[in-house]
Amino acid sequence: MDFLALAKANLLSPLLLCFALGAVATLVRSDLRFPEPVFNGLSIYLMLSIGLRGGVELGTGEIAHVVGPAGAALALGVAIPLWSYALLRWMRFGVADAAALAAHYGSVSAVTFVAVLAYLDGAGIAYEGFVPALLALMEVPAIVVALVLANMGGAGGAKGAGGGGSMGQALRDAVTGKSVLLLTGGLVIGWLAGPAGYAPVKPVFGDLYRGLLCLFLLELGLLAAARLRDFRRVGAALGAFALVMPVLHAAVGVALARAVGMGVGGAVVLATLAASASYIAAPAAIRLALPQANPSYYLTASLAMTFPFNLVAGIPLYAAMAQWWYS
Amino acid sequence: MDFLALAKANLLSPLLLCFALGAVATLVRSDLRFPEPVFNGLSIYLMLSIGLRGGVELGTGEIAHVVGPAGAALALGVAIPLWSYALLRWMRFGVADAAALAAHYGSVSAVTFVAVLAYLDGAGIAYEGFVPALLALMEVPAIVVALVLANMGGAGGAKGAGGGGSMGQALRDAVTGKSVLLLTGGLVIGWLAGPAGYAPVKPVFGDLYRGLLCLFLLELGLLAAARLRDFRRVGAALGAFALVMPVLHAAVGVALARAVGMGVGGAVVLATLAASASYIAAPAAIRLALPQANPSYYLTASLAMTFPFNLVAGIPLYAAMAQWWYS
Amino acid sequence: MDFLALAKANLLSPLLLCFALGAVATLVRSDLRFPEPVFNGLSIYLMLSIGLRGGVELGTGEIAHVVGPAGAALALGVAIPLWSYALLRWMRFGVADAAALAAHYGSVSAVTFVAVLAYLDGAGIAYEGFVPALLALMEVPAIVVALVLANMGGAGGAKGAGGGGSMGQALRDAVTGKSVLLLTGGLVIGWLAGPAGYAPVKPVFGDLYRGLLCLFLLELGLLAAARLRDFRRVGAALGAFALVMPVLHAAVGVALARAVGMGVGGAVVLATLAASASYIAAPAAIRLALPQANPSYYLTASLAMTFPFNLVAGIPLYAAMAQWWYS
Amino acid sequence: MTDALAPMRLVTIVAEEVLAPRLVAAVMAAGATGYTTSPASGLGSRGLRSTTLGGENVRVETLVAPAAAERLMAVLARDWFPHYAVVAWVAEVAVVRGEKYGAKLHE
Amino acid sequence: MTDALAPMRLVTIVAEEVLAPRLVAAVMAAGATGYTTSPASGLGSRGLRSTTLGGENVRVETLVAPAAAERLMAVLARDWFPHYAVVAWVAEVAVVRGEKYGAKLHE
Amino acid sequence: MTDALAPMRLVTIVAEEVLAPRLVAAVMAAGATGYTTSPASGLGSRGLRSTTLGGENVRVETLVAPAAAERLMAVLARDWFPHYAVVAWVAEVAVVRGEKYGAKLHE
Ligand SMILES: Nc1ncnc2c1ncn2[C@@H]1O[C@H](COP(=O)(O)O)[C@@H](O)[C@H]1O
Ligand SMILES: Nc1ncnc2c1ncn2[C@@H]1O[C@H](COP(=O)(O)O)[C@@H](O)[C@H]1O
Ligand SMILES: Nc1ncnc2c1ncn2[C@@H]1O[C@H](COP(=O)(O)O)[C@@H](O)[C@H]1O
Ligand code: NA
Ligand code: NA
Ligand code: NA
Repeated sequence: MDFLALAKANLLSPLLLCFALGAVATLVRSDLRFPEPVFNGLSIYLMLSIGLRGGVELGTGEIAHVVGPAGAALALGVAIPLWSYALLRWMRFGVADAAALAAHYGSVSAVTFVAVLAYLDGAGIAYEGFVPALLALMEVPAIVVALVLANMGGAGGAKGAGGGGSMGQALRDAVTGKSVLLLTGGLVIGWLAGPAGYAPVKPVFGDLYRGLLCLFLLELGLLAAARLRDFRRVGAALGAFALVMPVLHAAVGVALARAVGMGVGGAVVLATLAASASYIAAPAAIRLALPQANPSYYLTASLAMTFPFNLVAGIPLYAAMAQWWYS
Repeated sequence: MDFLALAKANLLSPLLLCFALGAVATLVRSDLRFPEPVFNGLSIYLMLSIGLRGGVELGTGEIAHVVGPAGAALALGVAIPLWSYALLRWMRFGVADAAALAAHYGSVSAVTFVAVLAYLDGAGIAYEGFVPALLALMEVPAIVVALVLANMGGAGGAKGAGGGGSMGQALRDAVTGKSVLLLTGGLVIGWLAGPAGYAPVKPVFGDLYRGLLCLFLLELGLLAAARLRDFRRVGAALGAFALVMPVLHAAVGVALARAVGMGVGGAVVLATLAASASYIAAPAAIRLALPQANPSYYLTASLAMTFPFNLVAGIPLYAAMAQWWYS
Repeated sequence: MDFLALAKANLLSPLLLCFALGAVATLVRSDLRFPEPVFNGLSIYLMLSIGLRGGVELGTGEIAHVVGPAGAALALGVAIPLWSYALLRWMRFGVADAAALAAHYGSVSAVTFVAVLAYLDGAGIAYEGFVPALLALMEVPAIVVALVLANMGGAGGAKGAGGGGSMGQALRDAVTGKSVLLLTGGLVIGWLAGPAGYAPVKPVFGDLYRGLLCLFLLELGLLAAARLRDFRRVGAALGAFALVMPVLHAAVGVALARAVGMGVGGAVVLATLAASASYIAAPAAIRLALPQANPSYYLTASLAMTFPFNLVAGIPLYAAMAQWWYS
Repeated sequence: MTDALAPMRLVTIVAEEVLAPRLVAAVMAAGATGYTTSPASGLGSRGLRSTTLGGENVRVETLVAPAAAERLMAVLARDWFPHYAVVAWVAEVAVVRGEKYGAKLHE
Repeated sequence: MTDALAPMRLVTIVAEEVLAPRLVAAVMAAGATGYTTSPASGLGSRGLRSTTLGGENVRVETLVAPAAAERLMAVLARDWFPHYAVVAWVAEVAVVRGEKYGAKLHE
Repeated sequence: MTDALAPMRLVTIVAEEVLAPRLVAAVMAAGATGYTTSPASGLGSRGLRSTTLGGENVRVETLVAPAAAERLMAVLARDWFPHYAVVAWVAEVAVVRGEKYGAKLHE
């Protein structure tokens, strides 16, 4: 399939259409709400499923190949918040807001990750089995880097309310956070259990994930559209940041992926991880450690702008970029 | 299979038996309760699944054929509350109670709809792919008609509490209500995605719906039996209404379906939609717009009488009626 | 496969590894929590699924064969609390605590039951289709026997708070409790519906249960590890009880199973049922009827010690015991 | 401690869940600056369950100045009690920085 | 506004969830005309979790006449506090139409 | 009835859910012997939702002696109100066996 056919298939996939349906529901002020416990249960399922399937793949490949890509992922997780912070400060954002945004754009979005895998599966492009490990590796470092930047800039968190030591606490929370734990736990389980152990649980962790992801995206559509109402508070400059930076980050991701010897599919994945912005793990960590930062900025940018942009246009674009660079 | 064999297969299907188990649990005062968020999650799943599968079917058929049946469905949605209201007033029900009941019997039950599809699948009778659209079309009109009747009869809602304009508000709420939204959204998504887009999500939206419907019916059995305790408050006259009117409505449904050129399977579906009474959307709308109406009447009649009657005896009867009329 | 290969396959199965992941999450103080409504929904699903599949099997076998095994199961349910109580009193536990522990060890754990079936399926060992009926039969009797023992020992429940009659009330609650109801209900439904009726719901009740059990075990791992923190309160004597008694009970179970003519697979199941301790039904019943008993004792022993012991080492051991006895 | 505690009223309303959106609108209309809702169930003298998923209520709490509390209770008594299953009570409470909730400084 | 506010008592009880059915029976037996329950968690001096799904409590609120409040607190102190993890408190509140909850008109 | 009712304070705090672990730590640090939490949502003057699953709050109630209540309110006013969406109020309530919650016998 050529680029346009793939872009069209992407646009008309149930995943994206469910996201659109959720957004429409919010815009027409429907009473559609996803029950929170079910959403939380789905999150646990998705993380575990990503890890598990990655772990099974991992066991069948050569684990040594993961070292280079892991280094690339870590480098992105450290570098993205650095240049994002510098740019945002130059754009006249305050220390706390700049650091908060830097944390979000350096960290990653698991749903965007799953969407890029679905895209590659649909397009018949192979990718490395260990990519879920990259997802797990990229969640935390950017948050830590951003908090260090904020500390250096003098926005040192709410000392009194947190009882001191909020930096160390934030790091602890992020590393033992449920998404990192489920991803790495799933990877280990899949690796230990192997294809034979995986077979009886495949009907749940393998066959259902695409359909359940639709329900997840329905809810994210509801939430993202609700955020859009905060758009006026955010301003055009941040809007530009939210749409341009992902493309730059993706380009760096493709280049790095090639440098460390990943295949074209893996390059698309790493590019998408670099381009994606966190909207679940980072907001919770930042809210606690940097309460002065305005949630309207970081949530609207990551959830209501960058996330749909990546789903709709970003992923096909990054795939095209990688194919051009690799050919 | 002949009528008796089909009726027996229907009675002994897990769907009906799960409903019975739920009823038994309430009657023996078991502590079995279905967690509400899970029930809400299942509702969202079922609506989206009905719409999605209908939309995929729609795309493979000829959409022009839907116009006649859609008109028939709308006609039923407007006519049933009119004659139900007149009859109930003649039976000496007050304006508010008569209008409330009329709304419920003119509107539809999604679970009864799914049950009739399962029945037809089991009996090997084909039906039109667009029938979910009829379900979506029939949910709202009866509620609007009933509220107009109530207004004309002088039972104009709780003006003060609603802040005025409760008619228009009720209409808005019903149209943007989650069941209409998910059904029509699902239809559009299925139609746009087509069979190729549907394939990866079929394990969830296609393969699971019969089993998940069992869990749904378990909960409805619990709720219906709890309602039965209100039976003395309701009286024999309403009991007769709840068991006789569905059969009449079904007969009208079969006749109309034939008139607009639907096949015998489609006729069974339209008949069942006409016969079914709403027990989720209509109660919420009526409670807000017509608080004077007694919920014991409309909920006991629709959920504890008409719903099980349709499941157990109605659907096989309407199938037999349609086959006799079409032969 | 030989014993060691099976034991290793058991240890590396996703079921056990998910339990371990849950335990790790608690130990590193992760914020991973399973939403309670989802856990409750999964419980309902698992019970109904166990019953349903058993009922379908039952219909294809000879129902007369169930009488002997049923008698054996009941005998275990009555005898285990008797000797456990005597032993615990001798170990200087108070009347209430001894009776509470006796109730837990005489009753059964549904998840341990499902785990032994999964183990036998993996090892290719056949077992009788009616075993879910034994699970249902063994849940309640031990609780009743233990409450009678407590009454005779003078620990007669919280009369005032319960409004009197707490014995009869406890019995009523246990029999109409949701696990007994869903298991027996599922058995009847599966038996009535038969393989043809079961087929359309098999994607949910058959294909998914192994995967969903993983999620269930993840949550049980979280809970069991949280209980481990109470270990100091419990003491070594109870620790020994929690690890030694299951093996004795399993030996009695194997002997009885052979005496009533069950196959080797059935013997492993009965042994595991005897060895397992309740951690959902019994705690709730005992808390109400015997509030003087210390929950730290019975919950830590059954959930944090006996349950993981059975999962990890017990089941392969009981299988080896049965194969040795039957050869 | 320089912040003195200011006297305020806490109005708690328990009602059928289906009423929640209109109820909080009524609360704000009576002059509240905010509200907190939480899920509840219950039994009252009517014992009616008005929706299929019956028995579910919502609990609305709002911290308001005394005058707004009276206004709100009056509106509830006039427009809501006759039609719906609603229960409400007022308690005297103390807050820091009462201005936030509409308290006058020397009330 | 013709409805005067009548003084009543609000009794709030927090207890292990497994006790909920018996607790509301005790509340009604003490003379309440209704109650509201809501889910809760918490930590207390015992720190016991008595069921597998530990830490889950129920919160029961009942609006009663002063005499019934005293009766209820006495019953709780006698029959419940010794055995179960239960906490309860009484607050003075004002309601419209106190007769509904068993208030005498000139109490 | 031999148990007299002792006067205590009930402090109720509504805050963003993400703050719950730190908030209960602050409550215990102020001298409380326990607390009860329950889920809540709401709207306030800031109207901020700070997490993706926005609008979700937690409600913390603690029964404390009057001195501890003042301490807790002061801590909230100093460390929490400036940064976070937090609302808190204090009510006078009566309990049986006030010693359990840190009340002195003749306060
Ligand atoms: N005396 C009461 N104390 C606390 N809550 C009550 C009381 N009476 C009624 N309620 C609550 O108000 C709802 C409606 O009550 P009612 O209008 O009396 O049926 C009930 O479902 C309870 O949640
Ligand atoms: N001081 C307190 N303030 C508020 N709630 C409390 C307090 N102490 C105990 N509780 C609640 O009562 C339950 C049982 O407490 P306890 O009996 O002290 O273990 C706890 O789980 C809390 O929800
Ligand atoms: N006047 C009020 N009465 C009751 N709850 C309030 C009030 N104002 C704010 N809240 C609660 O406190 C949270 C934060 O409020 P705020 O800091 O004003 O945005 C809201 O989400 C509400 O749950
Ligand atoms: Na990123
Ligand atoms: Na109808
Ligand atoms: Na046992």
